[in-house]
Amino acid sequence: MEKQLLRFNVNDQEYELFINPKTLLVEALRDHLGFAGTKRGCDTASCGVCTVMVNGMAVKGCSVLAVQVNGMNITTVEGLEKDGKLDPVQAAFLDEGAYQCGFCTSGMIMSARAFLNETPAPKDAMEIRRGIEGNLCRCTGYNSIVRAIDAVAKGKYREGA
Amino acid sequence: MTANKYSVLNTRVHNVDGYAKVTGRATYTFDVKLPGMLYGKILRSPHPHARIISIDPTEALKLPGVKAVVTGKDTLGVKQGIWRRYPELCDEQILTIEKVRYIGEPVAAVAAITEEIAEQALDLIDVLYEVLPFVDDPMEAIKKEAPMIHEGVERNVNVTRHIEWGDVEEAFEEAEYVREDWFKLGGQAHMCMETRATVASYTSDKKLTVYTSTQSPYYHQALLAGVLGLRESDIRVIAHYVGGGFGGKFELDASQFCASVLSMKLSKPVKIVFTREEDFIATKRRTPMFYYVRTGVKKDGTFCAREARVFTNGGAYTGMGATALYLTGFFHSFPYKWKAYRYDGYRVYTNSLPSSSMRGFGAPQAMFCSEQQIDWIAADLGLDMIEIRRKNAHTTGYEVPGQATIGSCGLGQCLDRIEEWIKARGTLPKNRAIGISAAGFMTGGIFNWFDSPYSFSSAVVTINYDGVVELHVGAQDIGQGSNTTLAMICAEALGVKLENIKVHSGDTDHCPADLGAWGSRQTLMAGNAVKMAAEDAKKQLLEFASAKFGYNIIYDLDIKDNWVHNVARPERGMHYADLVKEALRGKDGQRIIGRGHYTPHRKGMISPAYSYMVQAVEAEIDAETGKLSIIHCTTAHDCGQPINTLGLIGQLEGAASMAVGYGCLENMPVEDGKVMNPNLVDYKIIRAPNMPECEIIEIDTFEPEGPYGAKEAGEGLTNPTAAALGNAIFHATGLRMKQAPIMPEMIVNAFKEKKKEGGTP
Amino acid sequence: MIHDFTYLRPGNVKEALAMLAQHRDGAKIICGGQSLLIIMRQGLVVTEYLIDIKGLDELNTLTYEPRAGLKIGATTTHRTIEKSLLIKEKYPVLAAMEEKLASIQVRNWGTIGGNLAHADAAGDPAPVLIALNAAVTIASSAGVRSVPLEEFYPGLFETVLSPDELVTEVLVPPPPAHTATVYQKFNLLESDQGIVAVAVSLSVGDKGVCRDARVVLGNAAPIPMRVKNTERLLIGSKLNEEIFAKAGDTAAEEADPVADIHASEDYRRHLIAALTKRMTKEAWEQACQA
Amino acid sequence: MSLKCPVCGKLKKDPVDCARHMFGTGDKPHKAWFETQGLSYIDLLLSQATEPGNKAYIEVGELIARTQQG
Repeated sequence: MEKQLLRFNVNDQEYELFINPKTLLVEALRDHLGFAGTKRGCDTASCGVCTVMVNGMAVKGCSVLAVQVNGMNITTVEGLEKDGKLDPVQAAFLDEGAYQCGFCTSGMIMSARAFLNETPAPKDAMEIRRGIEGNLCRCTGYNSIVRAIDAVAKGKYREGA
Repeated sequence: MTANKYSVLNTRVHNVDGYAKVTGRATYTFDVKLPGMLYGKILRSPHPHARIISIDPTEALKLPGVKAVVTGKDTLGVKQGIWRRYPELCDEQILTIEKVRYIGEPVAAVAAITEEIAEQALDLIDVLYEVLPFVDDPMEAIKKEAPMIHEGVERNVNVTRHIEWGDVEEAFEEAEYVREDWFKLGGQAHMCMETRATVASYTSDKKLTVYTSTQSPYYHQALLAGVLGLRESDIRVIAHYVGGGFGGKFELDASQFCASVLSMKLSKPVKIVFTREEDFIATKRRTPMFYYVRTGVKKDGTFCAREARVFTNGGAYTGMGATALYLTGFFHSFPYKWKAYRYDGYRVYTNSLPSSSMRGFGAPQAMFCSEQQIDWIAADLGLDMIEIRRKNAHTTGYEVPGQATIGSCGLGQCLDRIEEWIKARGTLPKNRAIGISAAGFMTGGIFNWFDSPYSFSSAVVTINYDGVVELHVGAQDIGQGSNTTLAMICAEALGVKLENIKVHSGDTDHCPADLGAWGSRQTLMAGNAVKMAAEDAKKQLLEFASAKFGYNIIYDLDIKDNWVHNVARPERGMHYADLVKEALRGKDGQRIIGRGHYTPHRKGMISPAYSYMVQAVEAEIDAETGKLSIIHCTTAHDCGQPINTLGLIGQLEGAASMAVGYGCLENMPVEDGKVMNPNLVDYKIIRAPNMPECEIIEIDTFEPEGPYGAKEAGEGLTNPTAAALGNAIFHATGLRMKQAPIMPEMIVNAFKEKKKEGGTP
Repeated sequence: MIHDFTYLRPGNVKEALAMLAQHRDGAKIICGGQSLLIIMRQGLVVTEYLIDIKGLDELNTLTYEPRAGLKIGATTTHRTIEKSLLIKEKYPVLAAMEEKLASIQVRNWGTIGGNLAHADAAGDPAPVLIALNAAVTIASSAGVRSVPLEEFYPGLFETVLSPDELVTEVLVPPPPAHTATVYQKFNLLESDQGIVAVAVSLSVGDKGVCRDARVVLGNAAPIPMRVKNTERLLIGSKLNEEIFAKAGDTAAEEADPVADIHASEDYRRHLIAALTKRMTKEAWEQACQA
Repeated sequence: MSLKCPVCGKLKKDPVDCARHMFGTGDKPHKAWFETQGLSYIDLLLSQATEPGNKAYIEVGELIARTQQG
């Protein structure tokens, strides 16, 4: 094993790590850089609590080698809030009570954000539901989460709205 | 919904911990890191039943980075359990010394400088087992010739429970129609998103600080003290954020015990986090059951008598299983009036993971059998499914003989509203139908497991100079939102705004003892304690205000929305914060402290109050493949006075998602003592696209025993769904599903059976 | 726990093949790694060298020519295929299949080449691509060969790849005239792998008889399986309900499913019959309109 | 045919009903009777509760009937 140099951008900040190549993206973020908002909940890429954005795409941080995102831009839940202002998705989750224990919430919000970036105007609730299919939630039953994402899509959180 | 007479209660608010959760700032045990922290891993038994001849850690200890290996021999060997008053029910050692009784049972634990080294060390621990014959099926385990799992426990019968009232035989004589059915109920995993996790830190001051994912910090403080030989006060349990509980996190688990033992040995912090697989194979599960139900009714649908015989698969240890065995028998009579009722339950030890409490605590199993059989009886007699329930429904003031008194009951209205909803659905397409199920649930279990000397719930309200209210509760927020609900009750009682309240919970050093988050206790029990504490503090403030204003004694003073005023002349008064400042000056700077507590008295054996609900599930069945689609899941729900509107909806929708899983998705097949699907690929929990819309119809009632008339919401609704789904299938196809979860293959087989019998599906 | 390995990141396909030629059995290819990392974590795969081709853009391509048909580079992600307007237009069944493959996160990072090389009999793309008569291009430093996808899988979790070979692209011939291809899997939750899956491709000839048929089963045998008797039964006649049902029964007989905790062997056969009946009907109706 | 419970003498309308009564009462004396007949109360109860068909009731009912004829 020969350590690898990893240079990447996390939440608009450049980082350089010298790591064992088997280090997973979620481990690099949590254990090396302290972005603990991103969680881990399984070993089978099933639960989605480790979801982050890589170059704007939602991916599961537990099934990507950190060295594979060399030179890429990562966004974690910590990167959504801009100068003290919540991202509309975060605000909507608050308003709709779209979280309970909160352990899945970071990953869920990242999936929702990525989904809305790609699909600003989902055609129906089912499209929203499919957008977060890769994220398990044991508490809410998802419906409040779907309402939150729908509220954002409907423009409830647009500037001046 | 009638106009809201409260300023804080029954309004939509952000949970007090919401901001932390949506920004990823909430710190769970999983996230805790302490200086010099080591990582622990647990070596688990590969055998369902074996005697431990020897454990040799020599090679493991040689591995660089390994700091310690502990086995049962390094512990006091205390056999523990939550039913401390009954030593025979305290049968689990956590780190077992002589025998392993299920696959995954802990036999040793390692601490190392990294999780990876700890994991490598496990392979180097040399355990010599004498493999014993095992039995993982309760029907085999109870036979004379079956291997004995716990020394001296004849036929592996762990617990028996009997409930009886009325003259059952006489009542059956009166019955004009009697129906018997046999059911089989599967297990279910709690599947909390945060797996069991603990960071234990034993420091030079002989104090053990335990960060852990728990539903009851007080229980774990007390349980750990018992097994570690410490005083309760030498242990501080901290649980600021908990990633789900659902009944699976208030017994002592191996992460808590092993991390503590290792930390005490090394005087260093030790962190143990269960993998998802460990969380599946080596925690506990909803209790699998066999149900025999015999019910006698009059031709007009009047219930006469019921008797039920239940055998449960207890797994290797008792845990909370004894209570589940009692509650399933009690709730099997719910929510109806039986002239005579008899229940016999037998909990049988097997060499499989222990069965225990899970959201609904035995009731979902009971309702699956009861509520389906009621529909079958109605069909046999040509009666209406709503009418037969209405005829026999609990009503306010009813006494369940020798068991409980119903202080408030909105079941009648629930049935009316669901009947309307069903009518409004009109005629449905082929292969689609609506099934209903009624249910009720306890609001605060009255089970003082180990005879705690403390109040069931207690709270302290402290008012600071700036008017900020510090609310200290022992109640535990595990995601259900108790901190928010309690803050709302505190604000309402004190007459201040929610922003004035700071909740402190999940820390046994600074919060009063409380039995914790189980049995739907928090809203009623902790809620009453908080209300009392807030009223105590308010009284102190008003005494000062009264003296200051010098009004005639006949004028009442009150505080509402931060305004202290004369009730007769609301415009006369002063701002709450100003009053606080002046009051504190008058008291030499002492802060105002209010105390509150709650313990049920003369409220029967189960609970001080009961919630009621009727759920309608509309499902479509693909007769060829057996595939089920749930179209609607509509619930009429009586939880008394709603407190946290948003939280209430979330709890009900969440319960439905877990209950749908129990009804047609989640199962834990065990072969040769091994859980066959210990991962999230093979163990299915419902995902967003499959979750039905859940309409909630609130039924307003007032519960005299509840704070502001409130009752439980969120646990009880786990009860009706599987039964309602079964009934939907029955009405759509005529099939009677007697096994849960109901899988497509069972439906296809049931159709084949029916064809054989010449029936027309 | 993932065992240590030496990480190699080739700059182009030629380098990647040279590395493979050098390390052969000592090396494994990782692309999206959505399956590989899971089995590495379970300790089922231990490798000395891990060659990461995820970044090879020369394989991240998607092109269509009327004669050659569709070429998908091995590192093209599932999500790219799902979203491609070109594929939606020419091969709608491919896009539809991708839409229900695992989750968006997995489709964003996972690649078609990686999926096919993983050789999971329950995988979604293989049955559909076999129904579409696709082939894979296999490269080694020695040269390039093309293998029909239906001959790519000798056995359970096996491929015909030799240790120095790499899948570089998937070739799908242009859709024949009056042909329709459909796919359906049966599962408890959307986007799970199928308990069984059926892909059917039917062509209508002149006089409205079935000119050609390809029926492929997923998770019904150790490998994605073409059921030739079923196909023979369909070819040459005007199809109707009776034949669709017969096709279902024949496919169920031909299949070689095993029982697991999700379904018994009998139930799997039952599902194969039902799905084959439905898919042949659907394909036929579409083909007649095409 | 109606018959008496061999333990408490309660009159029952038929053998199966009498067996039901004995299982249902389930107190020490009634349980003991099963053992005196070389039967196992718990085994019978288990089969009764877990397998459709009331085999255990019928078996015990017939036994009672026989003991009372003889």
